[in-house]
Amino acid sequence: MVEQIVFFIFTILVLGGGIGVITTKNIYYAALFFSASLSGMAGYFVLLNAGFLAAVQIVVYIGAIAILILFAIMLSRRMMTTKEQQTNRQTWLAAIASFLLFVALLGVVMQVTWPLSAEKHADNVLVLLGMSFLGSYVIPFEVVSVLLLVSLIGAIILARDIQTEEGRE
Amino acid sequence: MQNPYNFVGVLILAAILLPVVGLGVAWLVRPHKPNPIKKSTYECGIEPIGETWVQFKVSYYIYALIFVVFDVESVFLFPWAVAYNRLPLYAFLEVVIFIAILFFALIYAWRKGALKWL
Amino acid sequence: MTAIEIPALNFAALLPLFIVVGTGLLVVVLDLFIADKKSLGWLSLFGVILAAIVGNMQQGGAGFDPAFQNVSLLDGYANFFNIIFLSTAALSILVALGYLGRVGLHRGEYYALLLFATSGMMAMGMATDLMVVFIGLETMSIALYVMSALNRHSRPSGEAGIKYFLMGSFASAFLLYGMALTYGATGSTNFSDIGSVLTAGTVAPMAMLGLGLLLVGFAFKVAAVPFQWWTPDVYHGAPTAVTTFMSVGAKAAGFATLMRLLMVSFPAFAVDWQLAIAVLAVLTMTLGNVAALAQKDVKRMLAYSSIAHAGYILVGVAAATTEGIKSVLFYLLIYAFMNIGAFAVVGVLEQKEAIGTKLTEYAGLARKNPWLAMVMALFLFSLTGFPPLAGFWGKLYIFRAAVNADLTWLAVVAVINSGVAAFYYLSVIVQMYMKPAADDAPEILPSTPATRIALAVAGLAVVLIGILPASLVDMVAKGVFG
Amino acid sequence: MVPTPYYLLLAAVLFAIGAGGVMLRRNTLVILMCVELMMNAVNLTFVAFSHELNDMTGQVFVFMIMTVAAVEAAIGLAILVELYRLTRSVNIDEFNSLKG
Amino acid sequence: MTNFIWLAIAFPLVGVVVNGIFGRKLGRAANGWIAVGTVAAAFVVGVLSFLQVPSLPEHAQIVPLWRWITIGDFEVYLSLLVDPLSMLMTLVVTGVGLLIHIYAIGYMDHDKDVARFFTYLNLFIASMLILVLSDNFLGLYVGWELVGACSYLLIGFWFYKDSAADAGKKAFIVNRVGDFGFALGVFLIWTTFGTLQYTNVFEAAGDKPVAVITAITALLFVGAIGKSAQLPLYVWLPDAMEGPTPVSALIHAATMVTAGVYMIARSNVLYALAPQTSTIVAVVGGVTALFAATIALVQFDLKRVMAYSTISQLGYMVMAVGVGAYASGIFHLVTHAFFKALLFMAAGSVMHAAHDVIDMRRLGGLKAKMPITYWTFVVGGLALAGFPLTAGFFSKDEILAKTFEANIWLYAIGVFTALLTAFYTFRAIFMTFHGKPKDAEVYEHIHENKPVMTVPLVILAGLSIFGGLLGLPGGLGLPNWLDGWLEPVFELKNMFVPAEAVHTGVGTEVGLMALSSTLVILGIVAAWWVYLRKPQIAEKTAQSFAAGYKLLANKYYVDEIYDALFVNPARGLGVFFAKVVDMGVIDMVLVDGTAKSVGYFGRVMSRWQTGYIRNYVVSIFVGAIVIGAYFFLR
Repeated sequence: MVEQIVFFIFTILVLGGGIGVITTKNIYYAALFFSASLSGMAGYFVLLNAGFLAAVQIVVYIGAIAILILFAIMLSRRMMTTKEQQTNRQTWLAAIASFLLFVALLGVVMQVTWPLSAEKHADNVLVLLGMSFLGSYVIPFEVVSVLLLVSLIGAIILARDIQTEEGRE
Repeated sequence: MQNPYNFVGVLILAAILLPVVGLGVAWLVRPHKPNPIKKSTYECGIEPIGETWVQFKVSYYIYALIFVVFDVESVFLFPWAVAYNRLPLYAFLEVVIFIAILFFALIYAWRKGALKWL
Repeated sequence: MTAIEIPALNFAALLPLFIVVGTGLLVVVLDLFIADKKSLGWLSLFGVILAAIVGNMQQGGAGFDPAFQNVSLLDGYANFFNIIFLSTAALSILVALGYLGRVGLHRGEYYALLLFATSGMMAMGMATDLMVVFIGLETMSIALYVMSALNRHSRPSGEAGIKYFLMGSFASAFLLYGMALTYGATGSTNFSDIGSVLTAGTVAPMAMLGLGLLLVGFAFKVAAVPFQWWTPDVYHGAPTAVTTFMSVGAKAAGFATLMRLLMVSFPAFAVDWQLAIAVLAVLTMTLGNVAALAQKDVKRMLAYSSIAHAGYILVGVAAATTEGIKSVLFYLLIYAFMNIGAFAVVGVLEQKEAIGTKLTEYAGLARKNPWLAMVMALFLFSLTGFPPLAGFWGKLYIFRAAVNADLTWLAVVAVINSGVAAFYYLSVIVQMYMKPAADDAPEILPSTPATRIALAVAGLAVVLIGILPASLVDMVAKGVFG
Repeated sequence: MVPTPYYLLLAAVLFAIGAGGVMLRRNTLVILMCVELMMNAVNLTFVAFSHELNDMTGQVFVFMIMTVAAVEAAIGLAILVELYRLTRSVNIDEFNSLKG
Repeated sequence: MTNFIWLAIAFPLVGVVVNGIFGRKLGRAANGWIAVGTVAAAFVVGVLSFLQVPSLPEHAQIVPLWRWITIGDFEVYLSLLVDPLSMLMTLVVTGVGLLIHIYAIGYMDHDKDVARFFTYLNLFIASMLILVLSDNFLGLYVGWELVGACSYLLIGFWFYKDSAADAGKKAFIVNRVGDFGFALGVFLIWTTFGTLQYTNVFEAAGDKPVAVITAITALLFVGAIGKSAQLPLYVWLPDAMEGPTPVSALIHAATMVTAGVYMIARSNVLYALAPQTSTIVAVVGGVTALFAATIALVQFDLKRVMAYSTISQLGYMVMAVGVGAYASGIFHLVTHAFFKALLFMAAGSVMHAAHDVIDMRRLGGLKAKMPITYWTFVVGGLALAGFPLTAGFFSKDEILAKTFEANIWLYAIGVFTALLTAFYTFRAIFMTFHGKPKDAEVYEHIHENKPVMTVPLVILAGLSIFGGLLGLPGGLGLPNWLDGWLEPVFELKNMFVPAEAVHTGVGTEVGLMALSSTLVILGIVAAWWVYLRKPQIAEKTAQSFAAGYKLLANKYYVDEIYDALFVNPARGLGVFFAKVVDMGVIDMVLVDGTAKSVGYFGRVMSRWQTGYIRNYVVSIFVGAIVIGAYFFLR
């Protein structure tokens, strides 16, 4: 019974956050709603027996990405104050389209006979995760490091201040 | 009821309750007489000039960028650490390559002066 | 919990990938210490060629067991794509050496990003697991986002970057969703396992939707209609050297993975996706060609023409037979040379920012620089598909594959499209040869030796493959089916 | 024990919200957030399936998606910063000088 | 050396490239000698491989070059065939070609466009070698077309002269008519045999239905009629004299026109299996020989006489291969190449000396002024007429002997034509070289030409005399080297058709030779009598047979008939299509229409490209939903 309540709370967090991101005028609030939605998602991971993922979600997603977006918001501070119309004329189109997508996904989920398999769930998730990382999925592991390197180089080239860059060259 | 996450739940509950209760009670009991002088932002007593939002230096932003990259790297090393004893030796080699590549990233960031804070 | 046994790792198979990444790292480090950026370019070129040689040597090895259990597989198919990617990278580096200096964009990081993008493509080419595909795709895309936004002083470049980024991430969200549904329906992310589950089990609607969304993701990457909106703006905005690399590399990687996915994991749904891809092909060709007609800018026109060529290649994919795959591989290699050549010439003519790429500014080029005009005419004729040149054979084999897979109506549409295409290709040649040079036309900057090598190599390839198509067809056949 | 289809449903809704948001909002930062939301929805689907199928690959995939999301955010914002310096605006509709 | 035979083709091509691109800068003399050098090199390669042929296994070797086209099962290999027949032809082409090139240096020395001339000449030699050396019908066809194109370029060399341009066009169009049939023949071979290689086709020929073989051979013969100027497609050859004389000598005497004969000889197996076609071939050959000879009688232009005489001699060769005497046909081809090239070049040196005056009625009495030209022309004339012991005598006599065995009527035509040939040849000699100079002004500045022109004449004269040794009549026990040499090429057909065992007795052989030599001498004496002793006889006979004479003079009005039947209606139709259909329908409706509409769509499409990202994102979204729904509902 407790699980249902907790699930309900997280659902409010996630969906509320999602809708909040879209509707608020002030993008600072949008960032906050975004973090709320992410924390709700972390809760789900806990419920789905993916504890470590919940921790990673919090550390990486909220801890790094949301903060990064906040920094970006701070950077383009002028947008904070103006309250010009945040949305464009496509409101109706977007609403209908997203609803259609939802119906399609709904249809799919309904058709699948559940549950697929009901074995007992493993407890040492983390060890298995480590073994799979360095075992069968070692190529993605290495390519991720290349990806991170590329992103760092790219971000620094693009974002660096023009004055400092001339100075350095 | 010995689900390990109970403690986490209690902790979160406490984290939310403390500030809310503190501010809530204060908000309830304090008198509510607003006047323009009191409303204006306080800046060491002198008249506030310019926008409240001060010009944001880019290097702060870049610092956040680098934090993201190395934060993700650390998360990847976590499972390796846990499963270290079960993995054959060359797993160590793979992680060394992983760290080496990101070490290059560090050198690059450092040389390009991205790590300078001020 | 299924115990995960650690496979005997076969690092030899990944040697080309390691070499490319290694050179990239070297370039990153050296860039910090030496000022002469050109030498970095030549170093990366050397790295690419070394990787190609090693790749070829290895491929011959008997008993070449697949690398890494079944996460990625370096078979003939992957090796042929490696050749395409590495030759694209090599030619793009040569073009960049000539072009970057002029546009004030000369940074060491450019070559590092290009090498990492190539390694992303090679990972995709070799992938037999959805995860490797995703990571390879993202590495390539991130590198390309940064490269297209590289020119910090020009607004079009920034805009191209942001547009490519937003659309790219939006489309890869759909791709991911497709992967999730496929994983849910079949319980595994490995191509062959998915294939075996689907052929054995009943048709799971979730897998169908998964395939649909995967198709969306790849259709975006390959710039098929209705996901091709980004291509004209991004190709036009990005610096020409980047467009040269992007227009061939990303497309070839997209096709490599799409074909392996469709043929290995979704043969059970062949009837469905064959029709879907055929429809996509028709739309892409028609829109690509027709829209190109109304273009005033050569670079933008070539962007639309690359969309049209994606349409022709989709015809080959729609054939869904081994012959279809062979014809697509053959076409991609030829397309690589033709397209890089054409964009290289555009790069040579381009002055500061947007001057120099207008169609009218090509007037009278034949008199001002006859060699350049001739090489450009060569590439344009090959792109149209004139008989003696390579383009003709590429299209011929693709159309034949379509006809043999009794998609004759598709081949007919493709031929009509080639007809329409001839118009806008020839309009450039008309400008170059028949129109008098406008007196205020920008004076053409002398092309650097590197660009001249690139033009020579591409031109030679187009002509040689044109005269001796048979030898290349054998190589393709041997390559794919070892 | 909450049955899995609930999670999938929820993920679908979140995905739809994210997609709607991308189409709706004019501020690039919000669009970026919406894309991250869509990524989150996919993560949820993956973890739900992984939990259901009792197989680790789902979670490994989520790991990858998270890192890619982080990298995308970093690069996206970097490009945005560059554009912001050129155009003094983050409004997506102002980035339309390339057309035709 | 045989597997370097492709050098023979490569050298002239090198010449083409060098003269073509750097022609003007090199200067006229260099052009000439480069062209001569390349042909000489080709000749040397030809001779070396010619000597190696006997040592080859069953006298043939296929030299593969490279794989040209593979479309599914249609595999085409470019490879050359080295065997007695092709080597013989190579020698003729390069040998005679070399002499003509040397002659051409002298002949064209005051022409301003020499580079272009020698480029075309070299290109012609290369394409003729491709035709001769190719080991499959496709290579033959490619050579066939290239040679036709070169003849068009060379005939119309002085394109600023309308007559030359028209002649070039006429030659090309008539050739194309013939090539049309030839192409159909090649396609038919491809459909029935599935391959175009000579060896495979001939081996499988046996078990194919005779009707198909007949159809193939008939179609191929149509090509031969066009190329070797047989009735009714001969009209282009006389007009081809508009081209420079070396061109006439090389193309319209020695090499190109013989391509048809070579083709029939090469596919002897097919013709042996199709008796009806062979008889048609023989009849067409015989009739053409007679027909052309009659017209030659009344021609006053020396080069036109030679042109009709070529048509007549080709008639002989076609008749020979028609009756199955392939070896003698080829023999006559070789000897004809010698003396006809000689006659043309001699006529050319006359023209060169007389500043392009070639009308016999204004020439005369050149014997004194141009001794070398005169004597070489006489030797050529004797060989052409078939005077005993000359090359022409042996080859023509062998044909007549074989025809005698096959069909008595053809023999009668052949012998009568031999008489006419002797008559018109010596008519030409007496009118140009003997008697009083009719046009003083032309006569006084005639002078003998430079050695570079006369030396080839002398060499060819020698060949015309001793050429006969190649194939002495076997019947008289004399060694017939050529028969032996060509035996391996033609023995394949014996597998299918029993070689005709009958051999004329020695007596009849001698009888035939005696008859033909008396006729020849009679012809020469008659010509001497009519044109030297009593010049007024010519006018009298002309008036008395006025009707007949006018008919011959106007070449049986064949050109006029053709114009009426084919050319004018075709031109009319063309005009109609141009005006009404092309202007009206196609331009207005189709071309401009589609261009405008497609252009319109283009603008519409490019307007959709709004540049706003959100429009793009929506289209991606909608696309995704459509595809998702499509797959989901399947």
